[in-house]
Amino acid sequence: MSEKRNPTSKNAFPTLKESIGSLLIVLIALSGVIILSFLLSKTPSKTLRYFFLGPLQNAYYFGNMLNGAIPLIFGGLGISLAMRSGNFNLGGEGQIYSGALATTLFALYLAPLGVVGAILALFIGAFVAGGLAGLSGYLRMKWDTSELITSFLISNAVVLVVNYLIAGPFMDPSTSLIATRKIPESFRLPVLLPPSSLSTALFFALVAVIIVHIYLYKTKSGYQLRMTGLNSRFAKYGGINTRKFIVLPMFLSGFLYGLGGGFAIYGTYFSSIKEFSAGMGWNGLAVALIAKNKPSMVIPAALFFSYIEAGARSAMLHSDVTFEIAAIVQSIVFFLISSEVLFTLFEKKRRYS
Amino acid sequence: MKKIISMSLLFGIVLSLAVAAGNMEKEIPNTPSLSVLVYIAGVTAGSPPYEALAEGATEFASENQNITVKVYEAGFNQAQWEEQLTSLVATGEYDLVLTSNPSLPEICASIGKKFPKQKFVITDAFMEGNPQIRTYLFNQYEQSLYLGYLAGLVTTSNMSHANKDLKIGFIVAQEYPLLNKHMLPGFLDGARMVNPNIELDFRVIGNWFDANKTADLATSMKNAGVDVFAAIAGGAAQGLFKVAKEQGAYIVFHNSNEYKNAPGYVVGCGSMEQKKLTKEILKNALSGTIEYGAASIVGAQDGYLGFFADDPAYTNNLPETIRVQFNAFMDDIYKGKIAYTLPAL
Amino acid sequence: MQFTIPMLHSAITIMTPLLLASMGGLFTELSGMLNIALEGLLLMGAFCSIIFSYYTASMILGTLLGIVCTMILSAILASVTLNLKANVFITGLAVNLFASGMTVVLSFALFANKGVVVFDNIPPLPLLGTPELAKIPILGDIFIGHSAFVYLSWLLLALCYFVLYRTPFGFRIRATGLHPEALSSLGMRPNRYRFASFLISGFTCGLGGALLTLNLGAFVPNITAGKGWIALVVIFLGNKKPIGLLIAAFIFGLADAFSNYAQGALNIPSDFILAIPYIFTLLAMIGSSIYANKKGAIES
Amino acid sequence: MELAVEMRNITKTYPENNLRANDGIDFSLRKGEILCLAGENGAGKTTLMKVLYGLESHEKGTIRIRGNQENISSPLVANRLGIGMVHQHFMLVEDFTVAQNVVMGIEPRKYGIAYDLKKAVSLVNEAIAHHHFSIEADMLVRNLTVGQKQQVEIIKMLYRDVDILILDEPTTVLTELEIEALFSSLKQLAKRGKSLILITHKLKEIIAISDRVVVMRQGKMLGTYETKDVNEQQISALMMGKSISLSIKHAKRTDESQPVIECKKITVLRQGQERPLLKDLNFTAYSGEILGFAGVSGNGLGVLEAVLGGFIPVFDGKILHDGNDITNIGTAQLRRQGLAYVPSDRLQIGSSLKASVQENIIVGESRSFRKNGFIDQRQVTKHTNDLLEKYSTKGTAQMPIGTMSGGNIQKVILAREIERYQDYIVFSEPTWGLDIASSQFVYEQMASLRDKGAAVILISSNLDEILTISDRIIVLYRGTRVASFVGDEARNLSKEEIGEYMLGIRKQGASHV
Repeated sequence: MSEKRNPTSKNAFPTLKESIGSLLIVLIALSGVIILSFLLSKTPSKTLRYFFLGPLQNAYYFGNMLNGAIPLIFGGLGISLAMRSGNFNLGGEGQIYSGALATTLFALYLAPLGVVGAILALFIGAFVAGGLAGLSGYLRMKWDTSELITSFLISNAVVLVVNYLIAGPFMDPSTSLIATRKIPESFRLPVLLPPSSLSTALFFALVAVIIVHIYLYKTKSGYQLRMTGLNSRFAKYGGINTRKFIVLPMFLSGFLYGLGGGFAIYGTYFSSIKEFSAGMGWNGLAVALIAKNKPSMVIPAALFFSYIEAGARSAMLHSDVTFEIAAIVQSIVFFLISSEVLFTLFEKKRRYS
Repeated sequence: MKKIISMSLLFGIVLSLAVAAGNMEKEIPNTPSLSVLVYIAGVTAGSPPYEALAEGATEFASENQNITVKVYEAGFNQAQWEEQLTSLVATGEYDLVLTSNPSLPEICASIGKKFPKQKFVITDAFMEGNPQIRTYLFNQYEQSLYLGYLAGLVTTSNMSHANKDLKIGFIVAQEYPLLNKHMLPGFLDGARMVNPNIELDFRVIGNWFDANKTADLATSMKNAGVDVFAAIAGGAAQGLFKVAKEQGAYIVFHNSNEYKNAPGYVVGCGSMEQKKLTKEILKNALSGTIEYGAASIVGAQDGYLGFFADDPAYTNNLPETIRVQFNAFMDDIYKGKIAYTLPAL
Repeated sequence: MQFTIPMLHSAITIMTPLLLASMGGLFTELSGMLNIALEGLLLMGAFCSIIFSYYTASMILGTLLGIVCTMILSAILASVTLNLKANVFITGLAVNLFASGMTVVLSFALFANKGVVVFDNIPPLPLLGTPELAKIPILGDIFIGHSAFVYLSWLLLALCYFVLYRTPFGFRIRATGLHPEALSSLGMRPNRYRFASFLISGFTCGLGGALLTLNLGAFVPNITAGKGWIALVVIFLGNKKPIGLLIAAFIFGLADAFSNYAQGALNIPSDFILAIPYIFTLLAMIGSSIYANKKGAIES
Repeated sequence: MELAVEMRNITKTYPENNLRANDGIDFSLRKGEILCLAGENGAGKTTLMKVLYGLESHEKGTIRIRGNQENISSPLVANRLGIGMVHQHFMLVEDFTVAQNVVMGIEPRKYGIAYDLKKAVSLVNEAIAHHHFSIEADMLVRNLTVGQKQQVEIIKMLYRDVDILILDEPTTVLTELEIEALFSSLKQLAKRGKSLILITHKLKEIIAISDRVVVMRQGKMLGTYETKDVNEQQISALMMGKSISLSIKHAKRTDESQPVIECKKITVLRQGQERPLLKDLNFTAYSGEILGFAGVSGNGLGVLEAVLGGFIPVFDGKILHDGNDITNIGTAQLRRQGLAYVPSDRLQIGSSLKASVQENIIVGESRSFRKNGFIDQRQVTKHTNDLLEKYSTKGTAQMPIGTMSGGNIQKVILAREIERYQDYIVFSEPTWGLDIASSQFVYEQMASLRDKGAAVILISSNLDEILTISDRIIVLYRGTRVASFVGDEARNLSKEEIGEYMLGIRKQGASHV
């Protein structure tokens, strides 16, 4: 069986090593992008310049890139929480969308309450989204229904219902956009980097990362959640109420998605526009996977994801790249980013040297 | 450690080469008197009006020396439009933004606040009074009205695939205000001018590309007694052509000439002269005669809407009696003799 | 009520691409890999089948070549996932993204058209069944008069059952998912079976995709419209068994067909009607797990 | 005598920790003999055999099989050379039948591609009959007892026509009777000319079965001995460098003994099965005594463990703790009420392998380790390090527990449970897979708990263990209590006698309570 191992052989700085490994993968992925643009673009050097430097070109692009990372941070955190507990939440799309709508509607309704109303509306939105995800958790707890599938199905149905609500009873008749009325000015978060749409929502996202990190690693409930995810039989044996940690993490996961939706409204969109959040749920999932479900890693992962998106957008604006090509480039980055082997190759090399 | 350093070095070299090359690539210095951004709020592919907008603009640019045109496809996410368009406007490269979509006036107005010198012309939209914006709205109620009239004639006819059910159908990808408030009522009103008992079966696909679902929907509508269809469904309309061909049903098509897609079954195609309008707008823009702040509704009377009546597919496949009746109706439309009230948007 | 029979007929049409995709997905699922890429593979199959049918002027040859292309894509997916030990979920998402971009880029490169490409030389799919068979009351109306893909999918389902439960290969695929070390301790490589199951996914998705485009004689970007995801749902709802796939795919097909018919009959907002298939499938999912739960209650 | 295997100067180093697991080992196996490879946990026995079976590569040395030098690069090559290995952890697909597991990889076929399932069953049944095993080819592996599963593993190898068979700790999971059956089968095999290697550290077994014994310690080989020339003490001394004998003082129930756990007529039913898993089981665990439960696997020991652990509900009956009803309150509540419990499955249930040692230590901890509402990591680390030192466990608080050796994992579990015990503690198969030194350590801990007044409940299928340390013994057969022995009666019990109760051959009258 297992031979005695020397405990001191464990690397003393695992985080340093891991972050260097991630950096390496990012570099390789970006090199792949360079090769691709030579293949797919007629003006490859121009394309590349905009792809890489576009997002950093000026405050506007830079701000928008950071702003794009905000919902991804919330989504990434949400997915990380669910995955840490051994649950899978595929319903981010519906959760972020419904959370945003609920926040918008209650923000309109609670406008007279000022800041209190804003906070209240935000939490109501988060609760709605959390409830949807929690429902999947409840179904799994009760009857062992795959939360992966139910969250996906619920989300698909919810997106349609939200579409109806936005285009139907809550549509703002004064605008030609298919959208709800805009939330009161007093509810909108201050812009950080005008003229970009980066708002102070960024700080809330960072605070959320810290809170989730503290929750997971410094609180009893977070500890119990992680134990349940690592080995639920052990957790149950240890006296942890594992049934609770099917529903709670799913709820929290949806809750964070809902917050992401709410902050997108308060910071960027100010009204629920039809299908405004399309893709955010999936991207949040990708961010969590890239971050390997570590809250602290969610920030760089979200920034990286947003950078790639912004780069692609910039290349689209300024060169002959179309968004189909941008999609291909993104997919290649995805392919490489998750290759565990690049980590391990690197680690082995270190071991032998 | 060596590996990381060498890897990052390699990457750095590649990157700097790329950047350097990019800087070397000199952009041809040309200073046209007019630079136009054609902002497609969606994708051109599968959308005849957008295709016409892009084509009209590029054609105009190739015919005229002192104008450059950049066509930008924005994709379907409405929420990203504002940010994208702001980015484009912020470059300051464009004298005029030409775009087309009912949702755009709001967005343009909001961007215009940040860039007071920027001018916008928006077709297929309506907004009055903004000094930076000129809009043109196609009278889709009107087009739907005469296509509905044709549908009414066909469904009440004794053509081989027509039945006695007095049911016509309308398949759409998604619901939106212009559709709900102008096109659907127009279509039904037109049909009811033929026979007030005609019913409209209206169904939604849910997206712009699931052509197989369109086929399933069309089949079920056919089973429910629909014999003449209209569709605003983008690429998904392919499913309707298939059903028409295989099961026998008639199609009247909005905005473009689609007879070839199901010869003998597409019995009438309306035209929307987006291209003509685009070229006129650009011509006015060159001569500086666009009245910003104004909004107009354009229709058949001024030649922006019409009907492809010369196509052999139309002349050969519809019985003479129907054509005579319909052509007379179209004449009245062109002359503005048909009375109707345009519903509010 | 008069629509019951056409609705059932329509349900069978709708379920066929789902059934095909889910069969391949079943193999990957059983070998222990969650195959998120079904959607992208279907789309690749849809595109490649029709362009090859167009170039070769043969639907059969075109479909075969389309299947080959799809299998190549799934082989790339498999090798990145297995050899580079990448997260199968991300690589799957990547394949979906890749397929949606690549089909349009290729379509532009080949036909200078990024939108709908209509292929005039592709005839409608022949509908099978003799008039005598079609005369059989009810059953004839429901089961006769579909395209060859429908009957092929049933044959493949039987083959799928046979392979999984009656061949050494199938047992090894299942063992790979259940206990990979049991295989490797006997000198077999689990990853080889995972690779094979990805290829099978490529095969059935290629075929399922071919149905989507050949049925229309045209390629529409994103024509799959989420069918790959529903195929994944079908695998779970079908309890990861071949016969379960048939039932689950039929349940979804029926729900979708019902919503299509209901749009004409019920006066409720279209968004709600479009949500019916998801809600119905969700209920079926819950129902089947309640049943499974009661059956397998109390394990020692 | 002809040599089946000859390994010369085998050296193997694990790159992960630079540990030299095999250091210039010379090893030989004669044809038709049973050879025991003895040594403590971590001596390098399994590594050596993995090298022979092609599961591990080696840096230096040569391997000859029947005189020919071979390069064994994979189990497939090993199989082809007639070498088979039965792993300590079963490599069985639970959802497949015995036959399907046995023939995997060399399935009988018909029509070229189809799996001939019927032929597989008949072929495997033949093999089973040939070797006089007690299983049937069409049984589902899921429903087999551990002993039967081991038979499947052995048949799997024999079916492949191996004539060199390696068995890694084959008896750890078996009951006394199963061991006897296994040994008689193995002797039969040797008689037919198969050469067998048993990896083990159990002295009695070495003496009982082997022709020769090879002793290893810390990656080095100490020597090869004819078994008839050595005794248990000598082998033990070689293995550990010193001689240890297992003995524990027994205690008598005194007047101060209080009932701690009382089970009153508990019955556990399983849906779809007629016979209850436990039926009308009555017992009381008193303070200051070790109550041992013995039984052949599949007769209710596992169910009793699950009931005491709160994992499965009882259908009927009552469980009292200090007079309070604790029936069916669930694990979490039981833990809060003072359950301390060392489970039999220490890797799946007793620990979370990917979590750190300290995270394993604080599970369900009643002490809060909290500062300002948050977990105080420093306090937790200190507590963990204290325990590691107290229980002389090698390792750090932060390392994943899965990187520890099996013995050390068990020590961490023991440390956790002993520290948190209040008045009773359940041990299930506490020395499973442990070497003698570790087992002795465990027994000492149990005895000291008993001496401190704890009610100790021991559930074990290891008869030696039951007889060594129990103060009172209850025998379970088919879910019911068939015998109990107290005090001297328990001490003087012979293995054969208790074995008859375990098999249901004998049954005590109602007088024994």
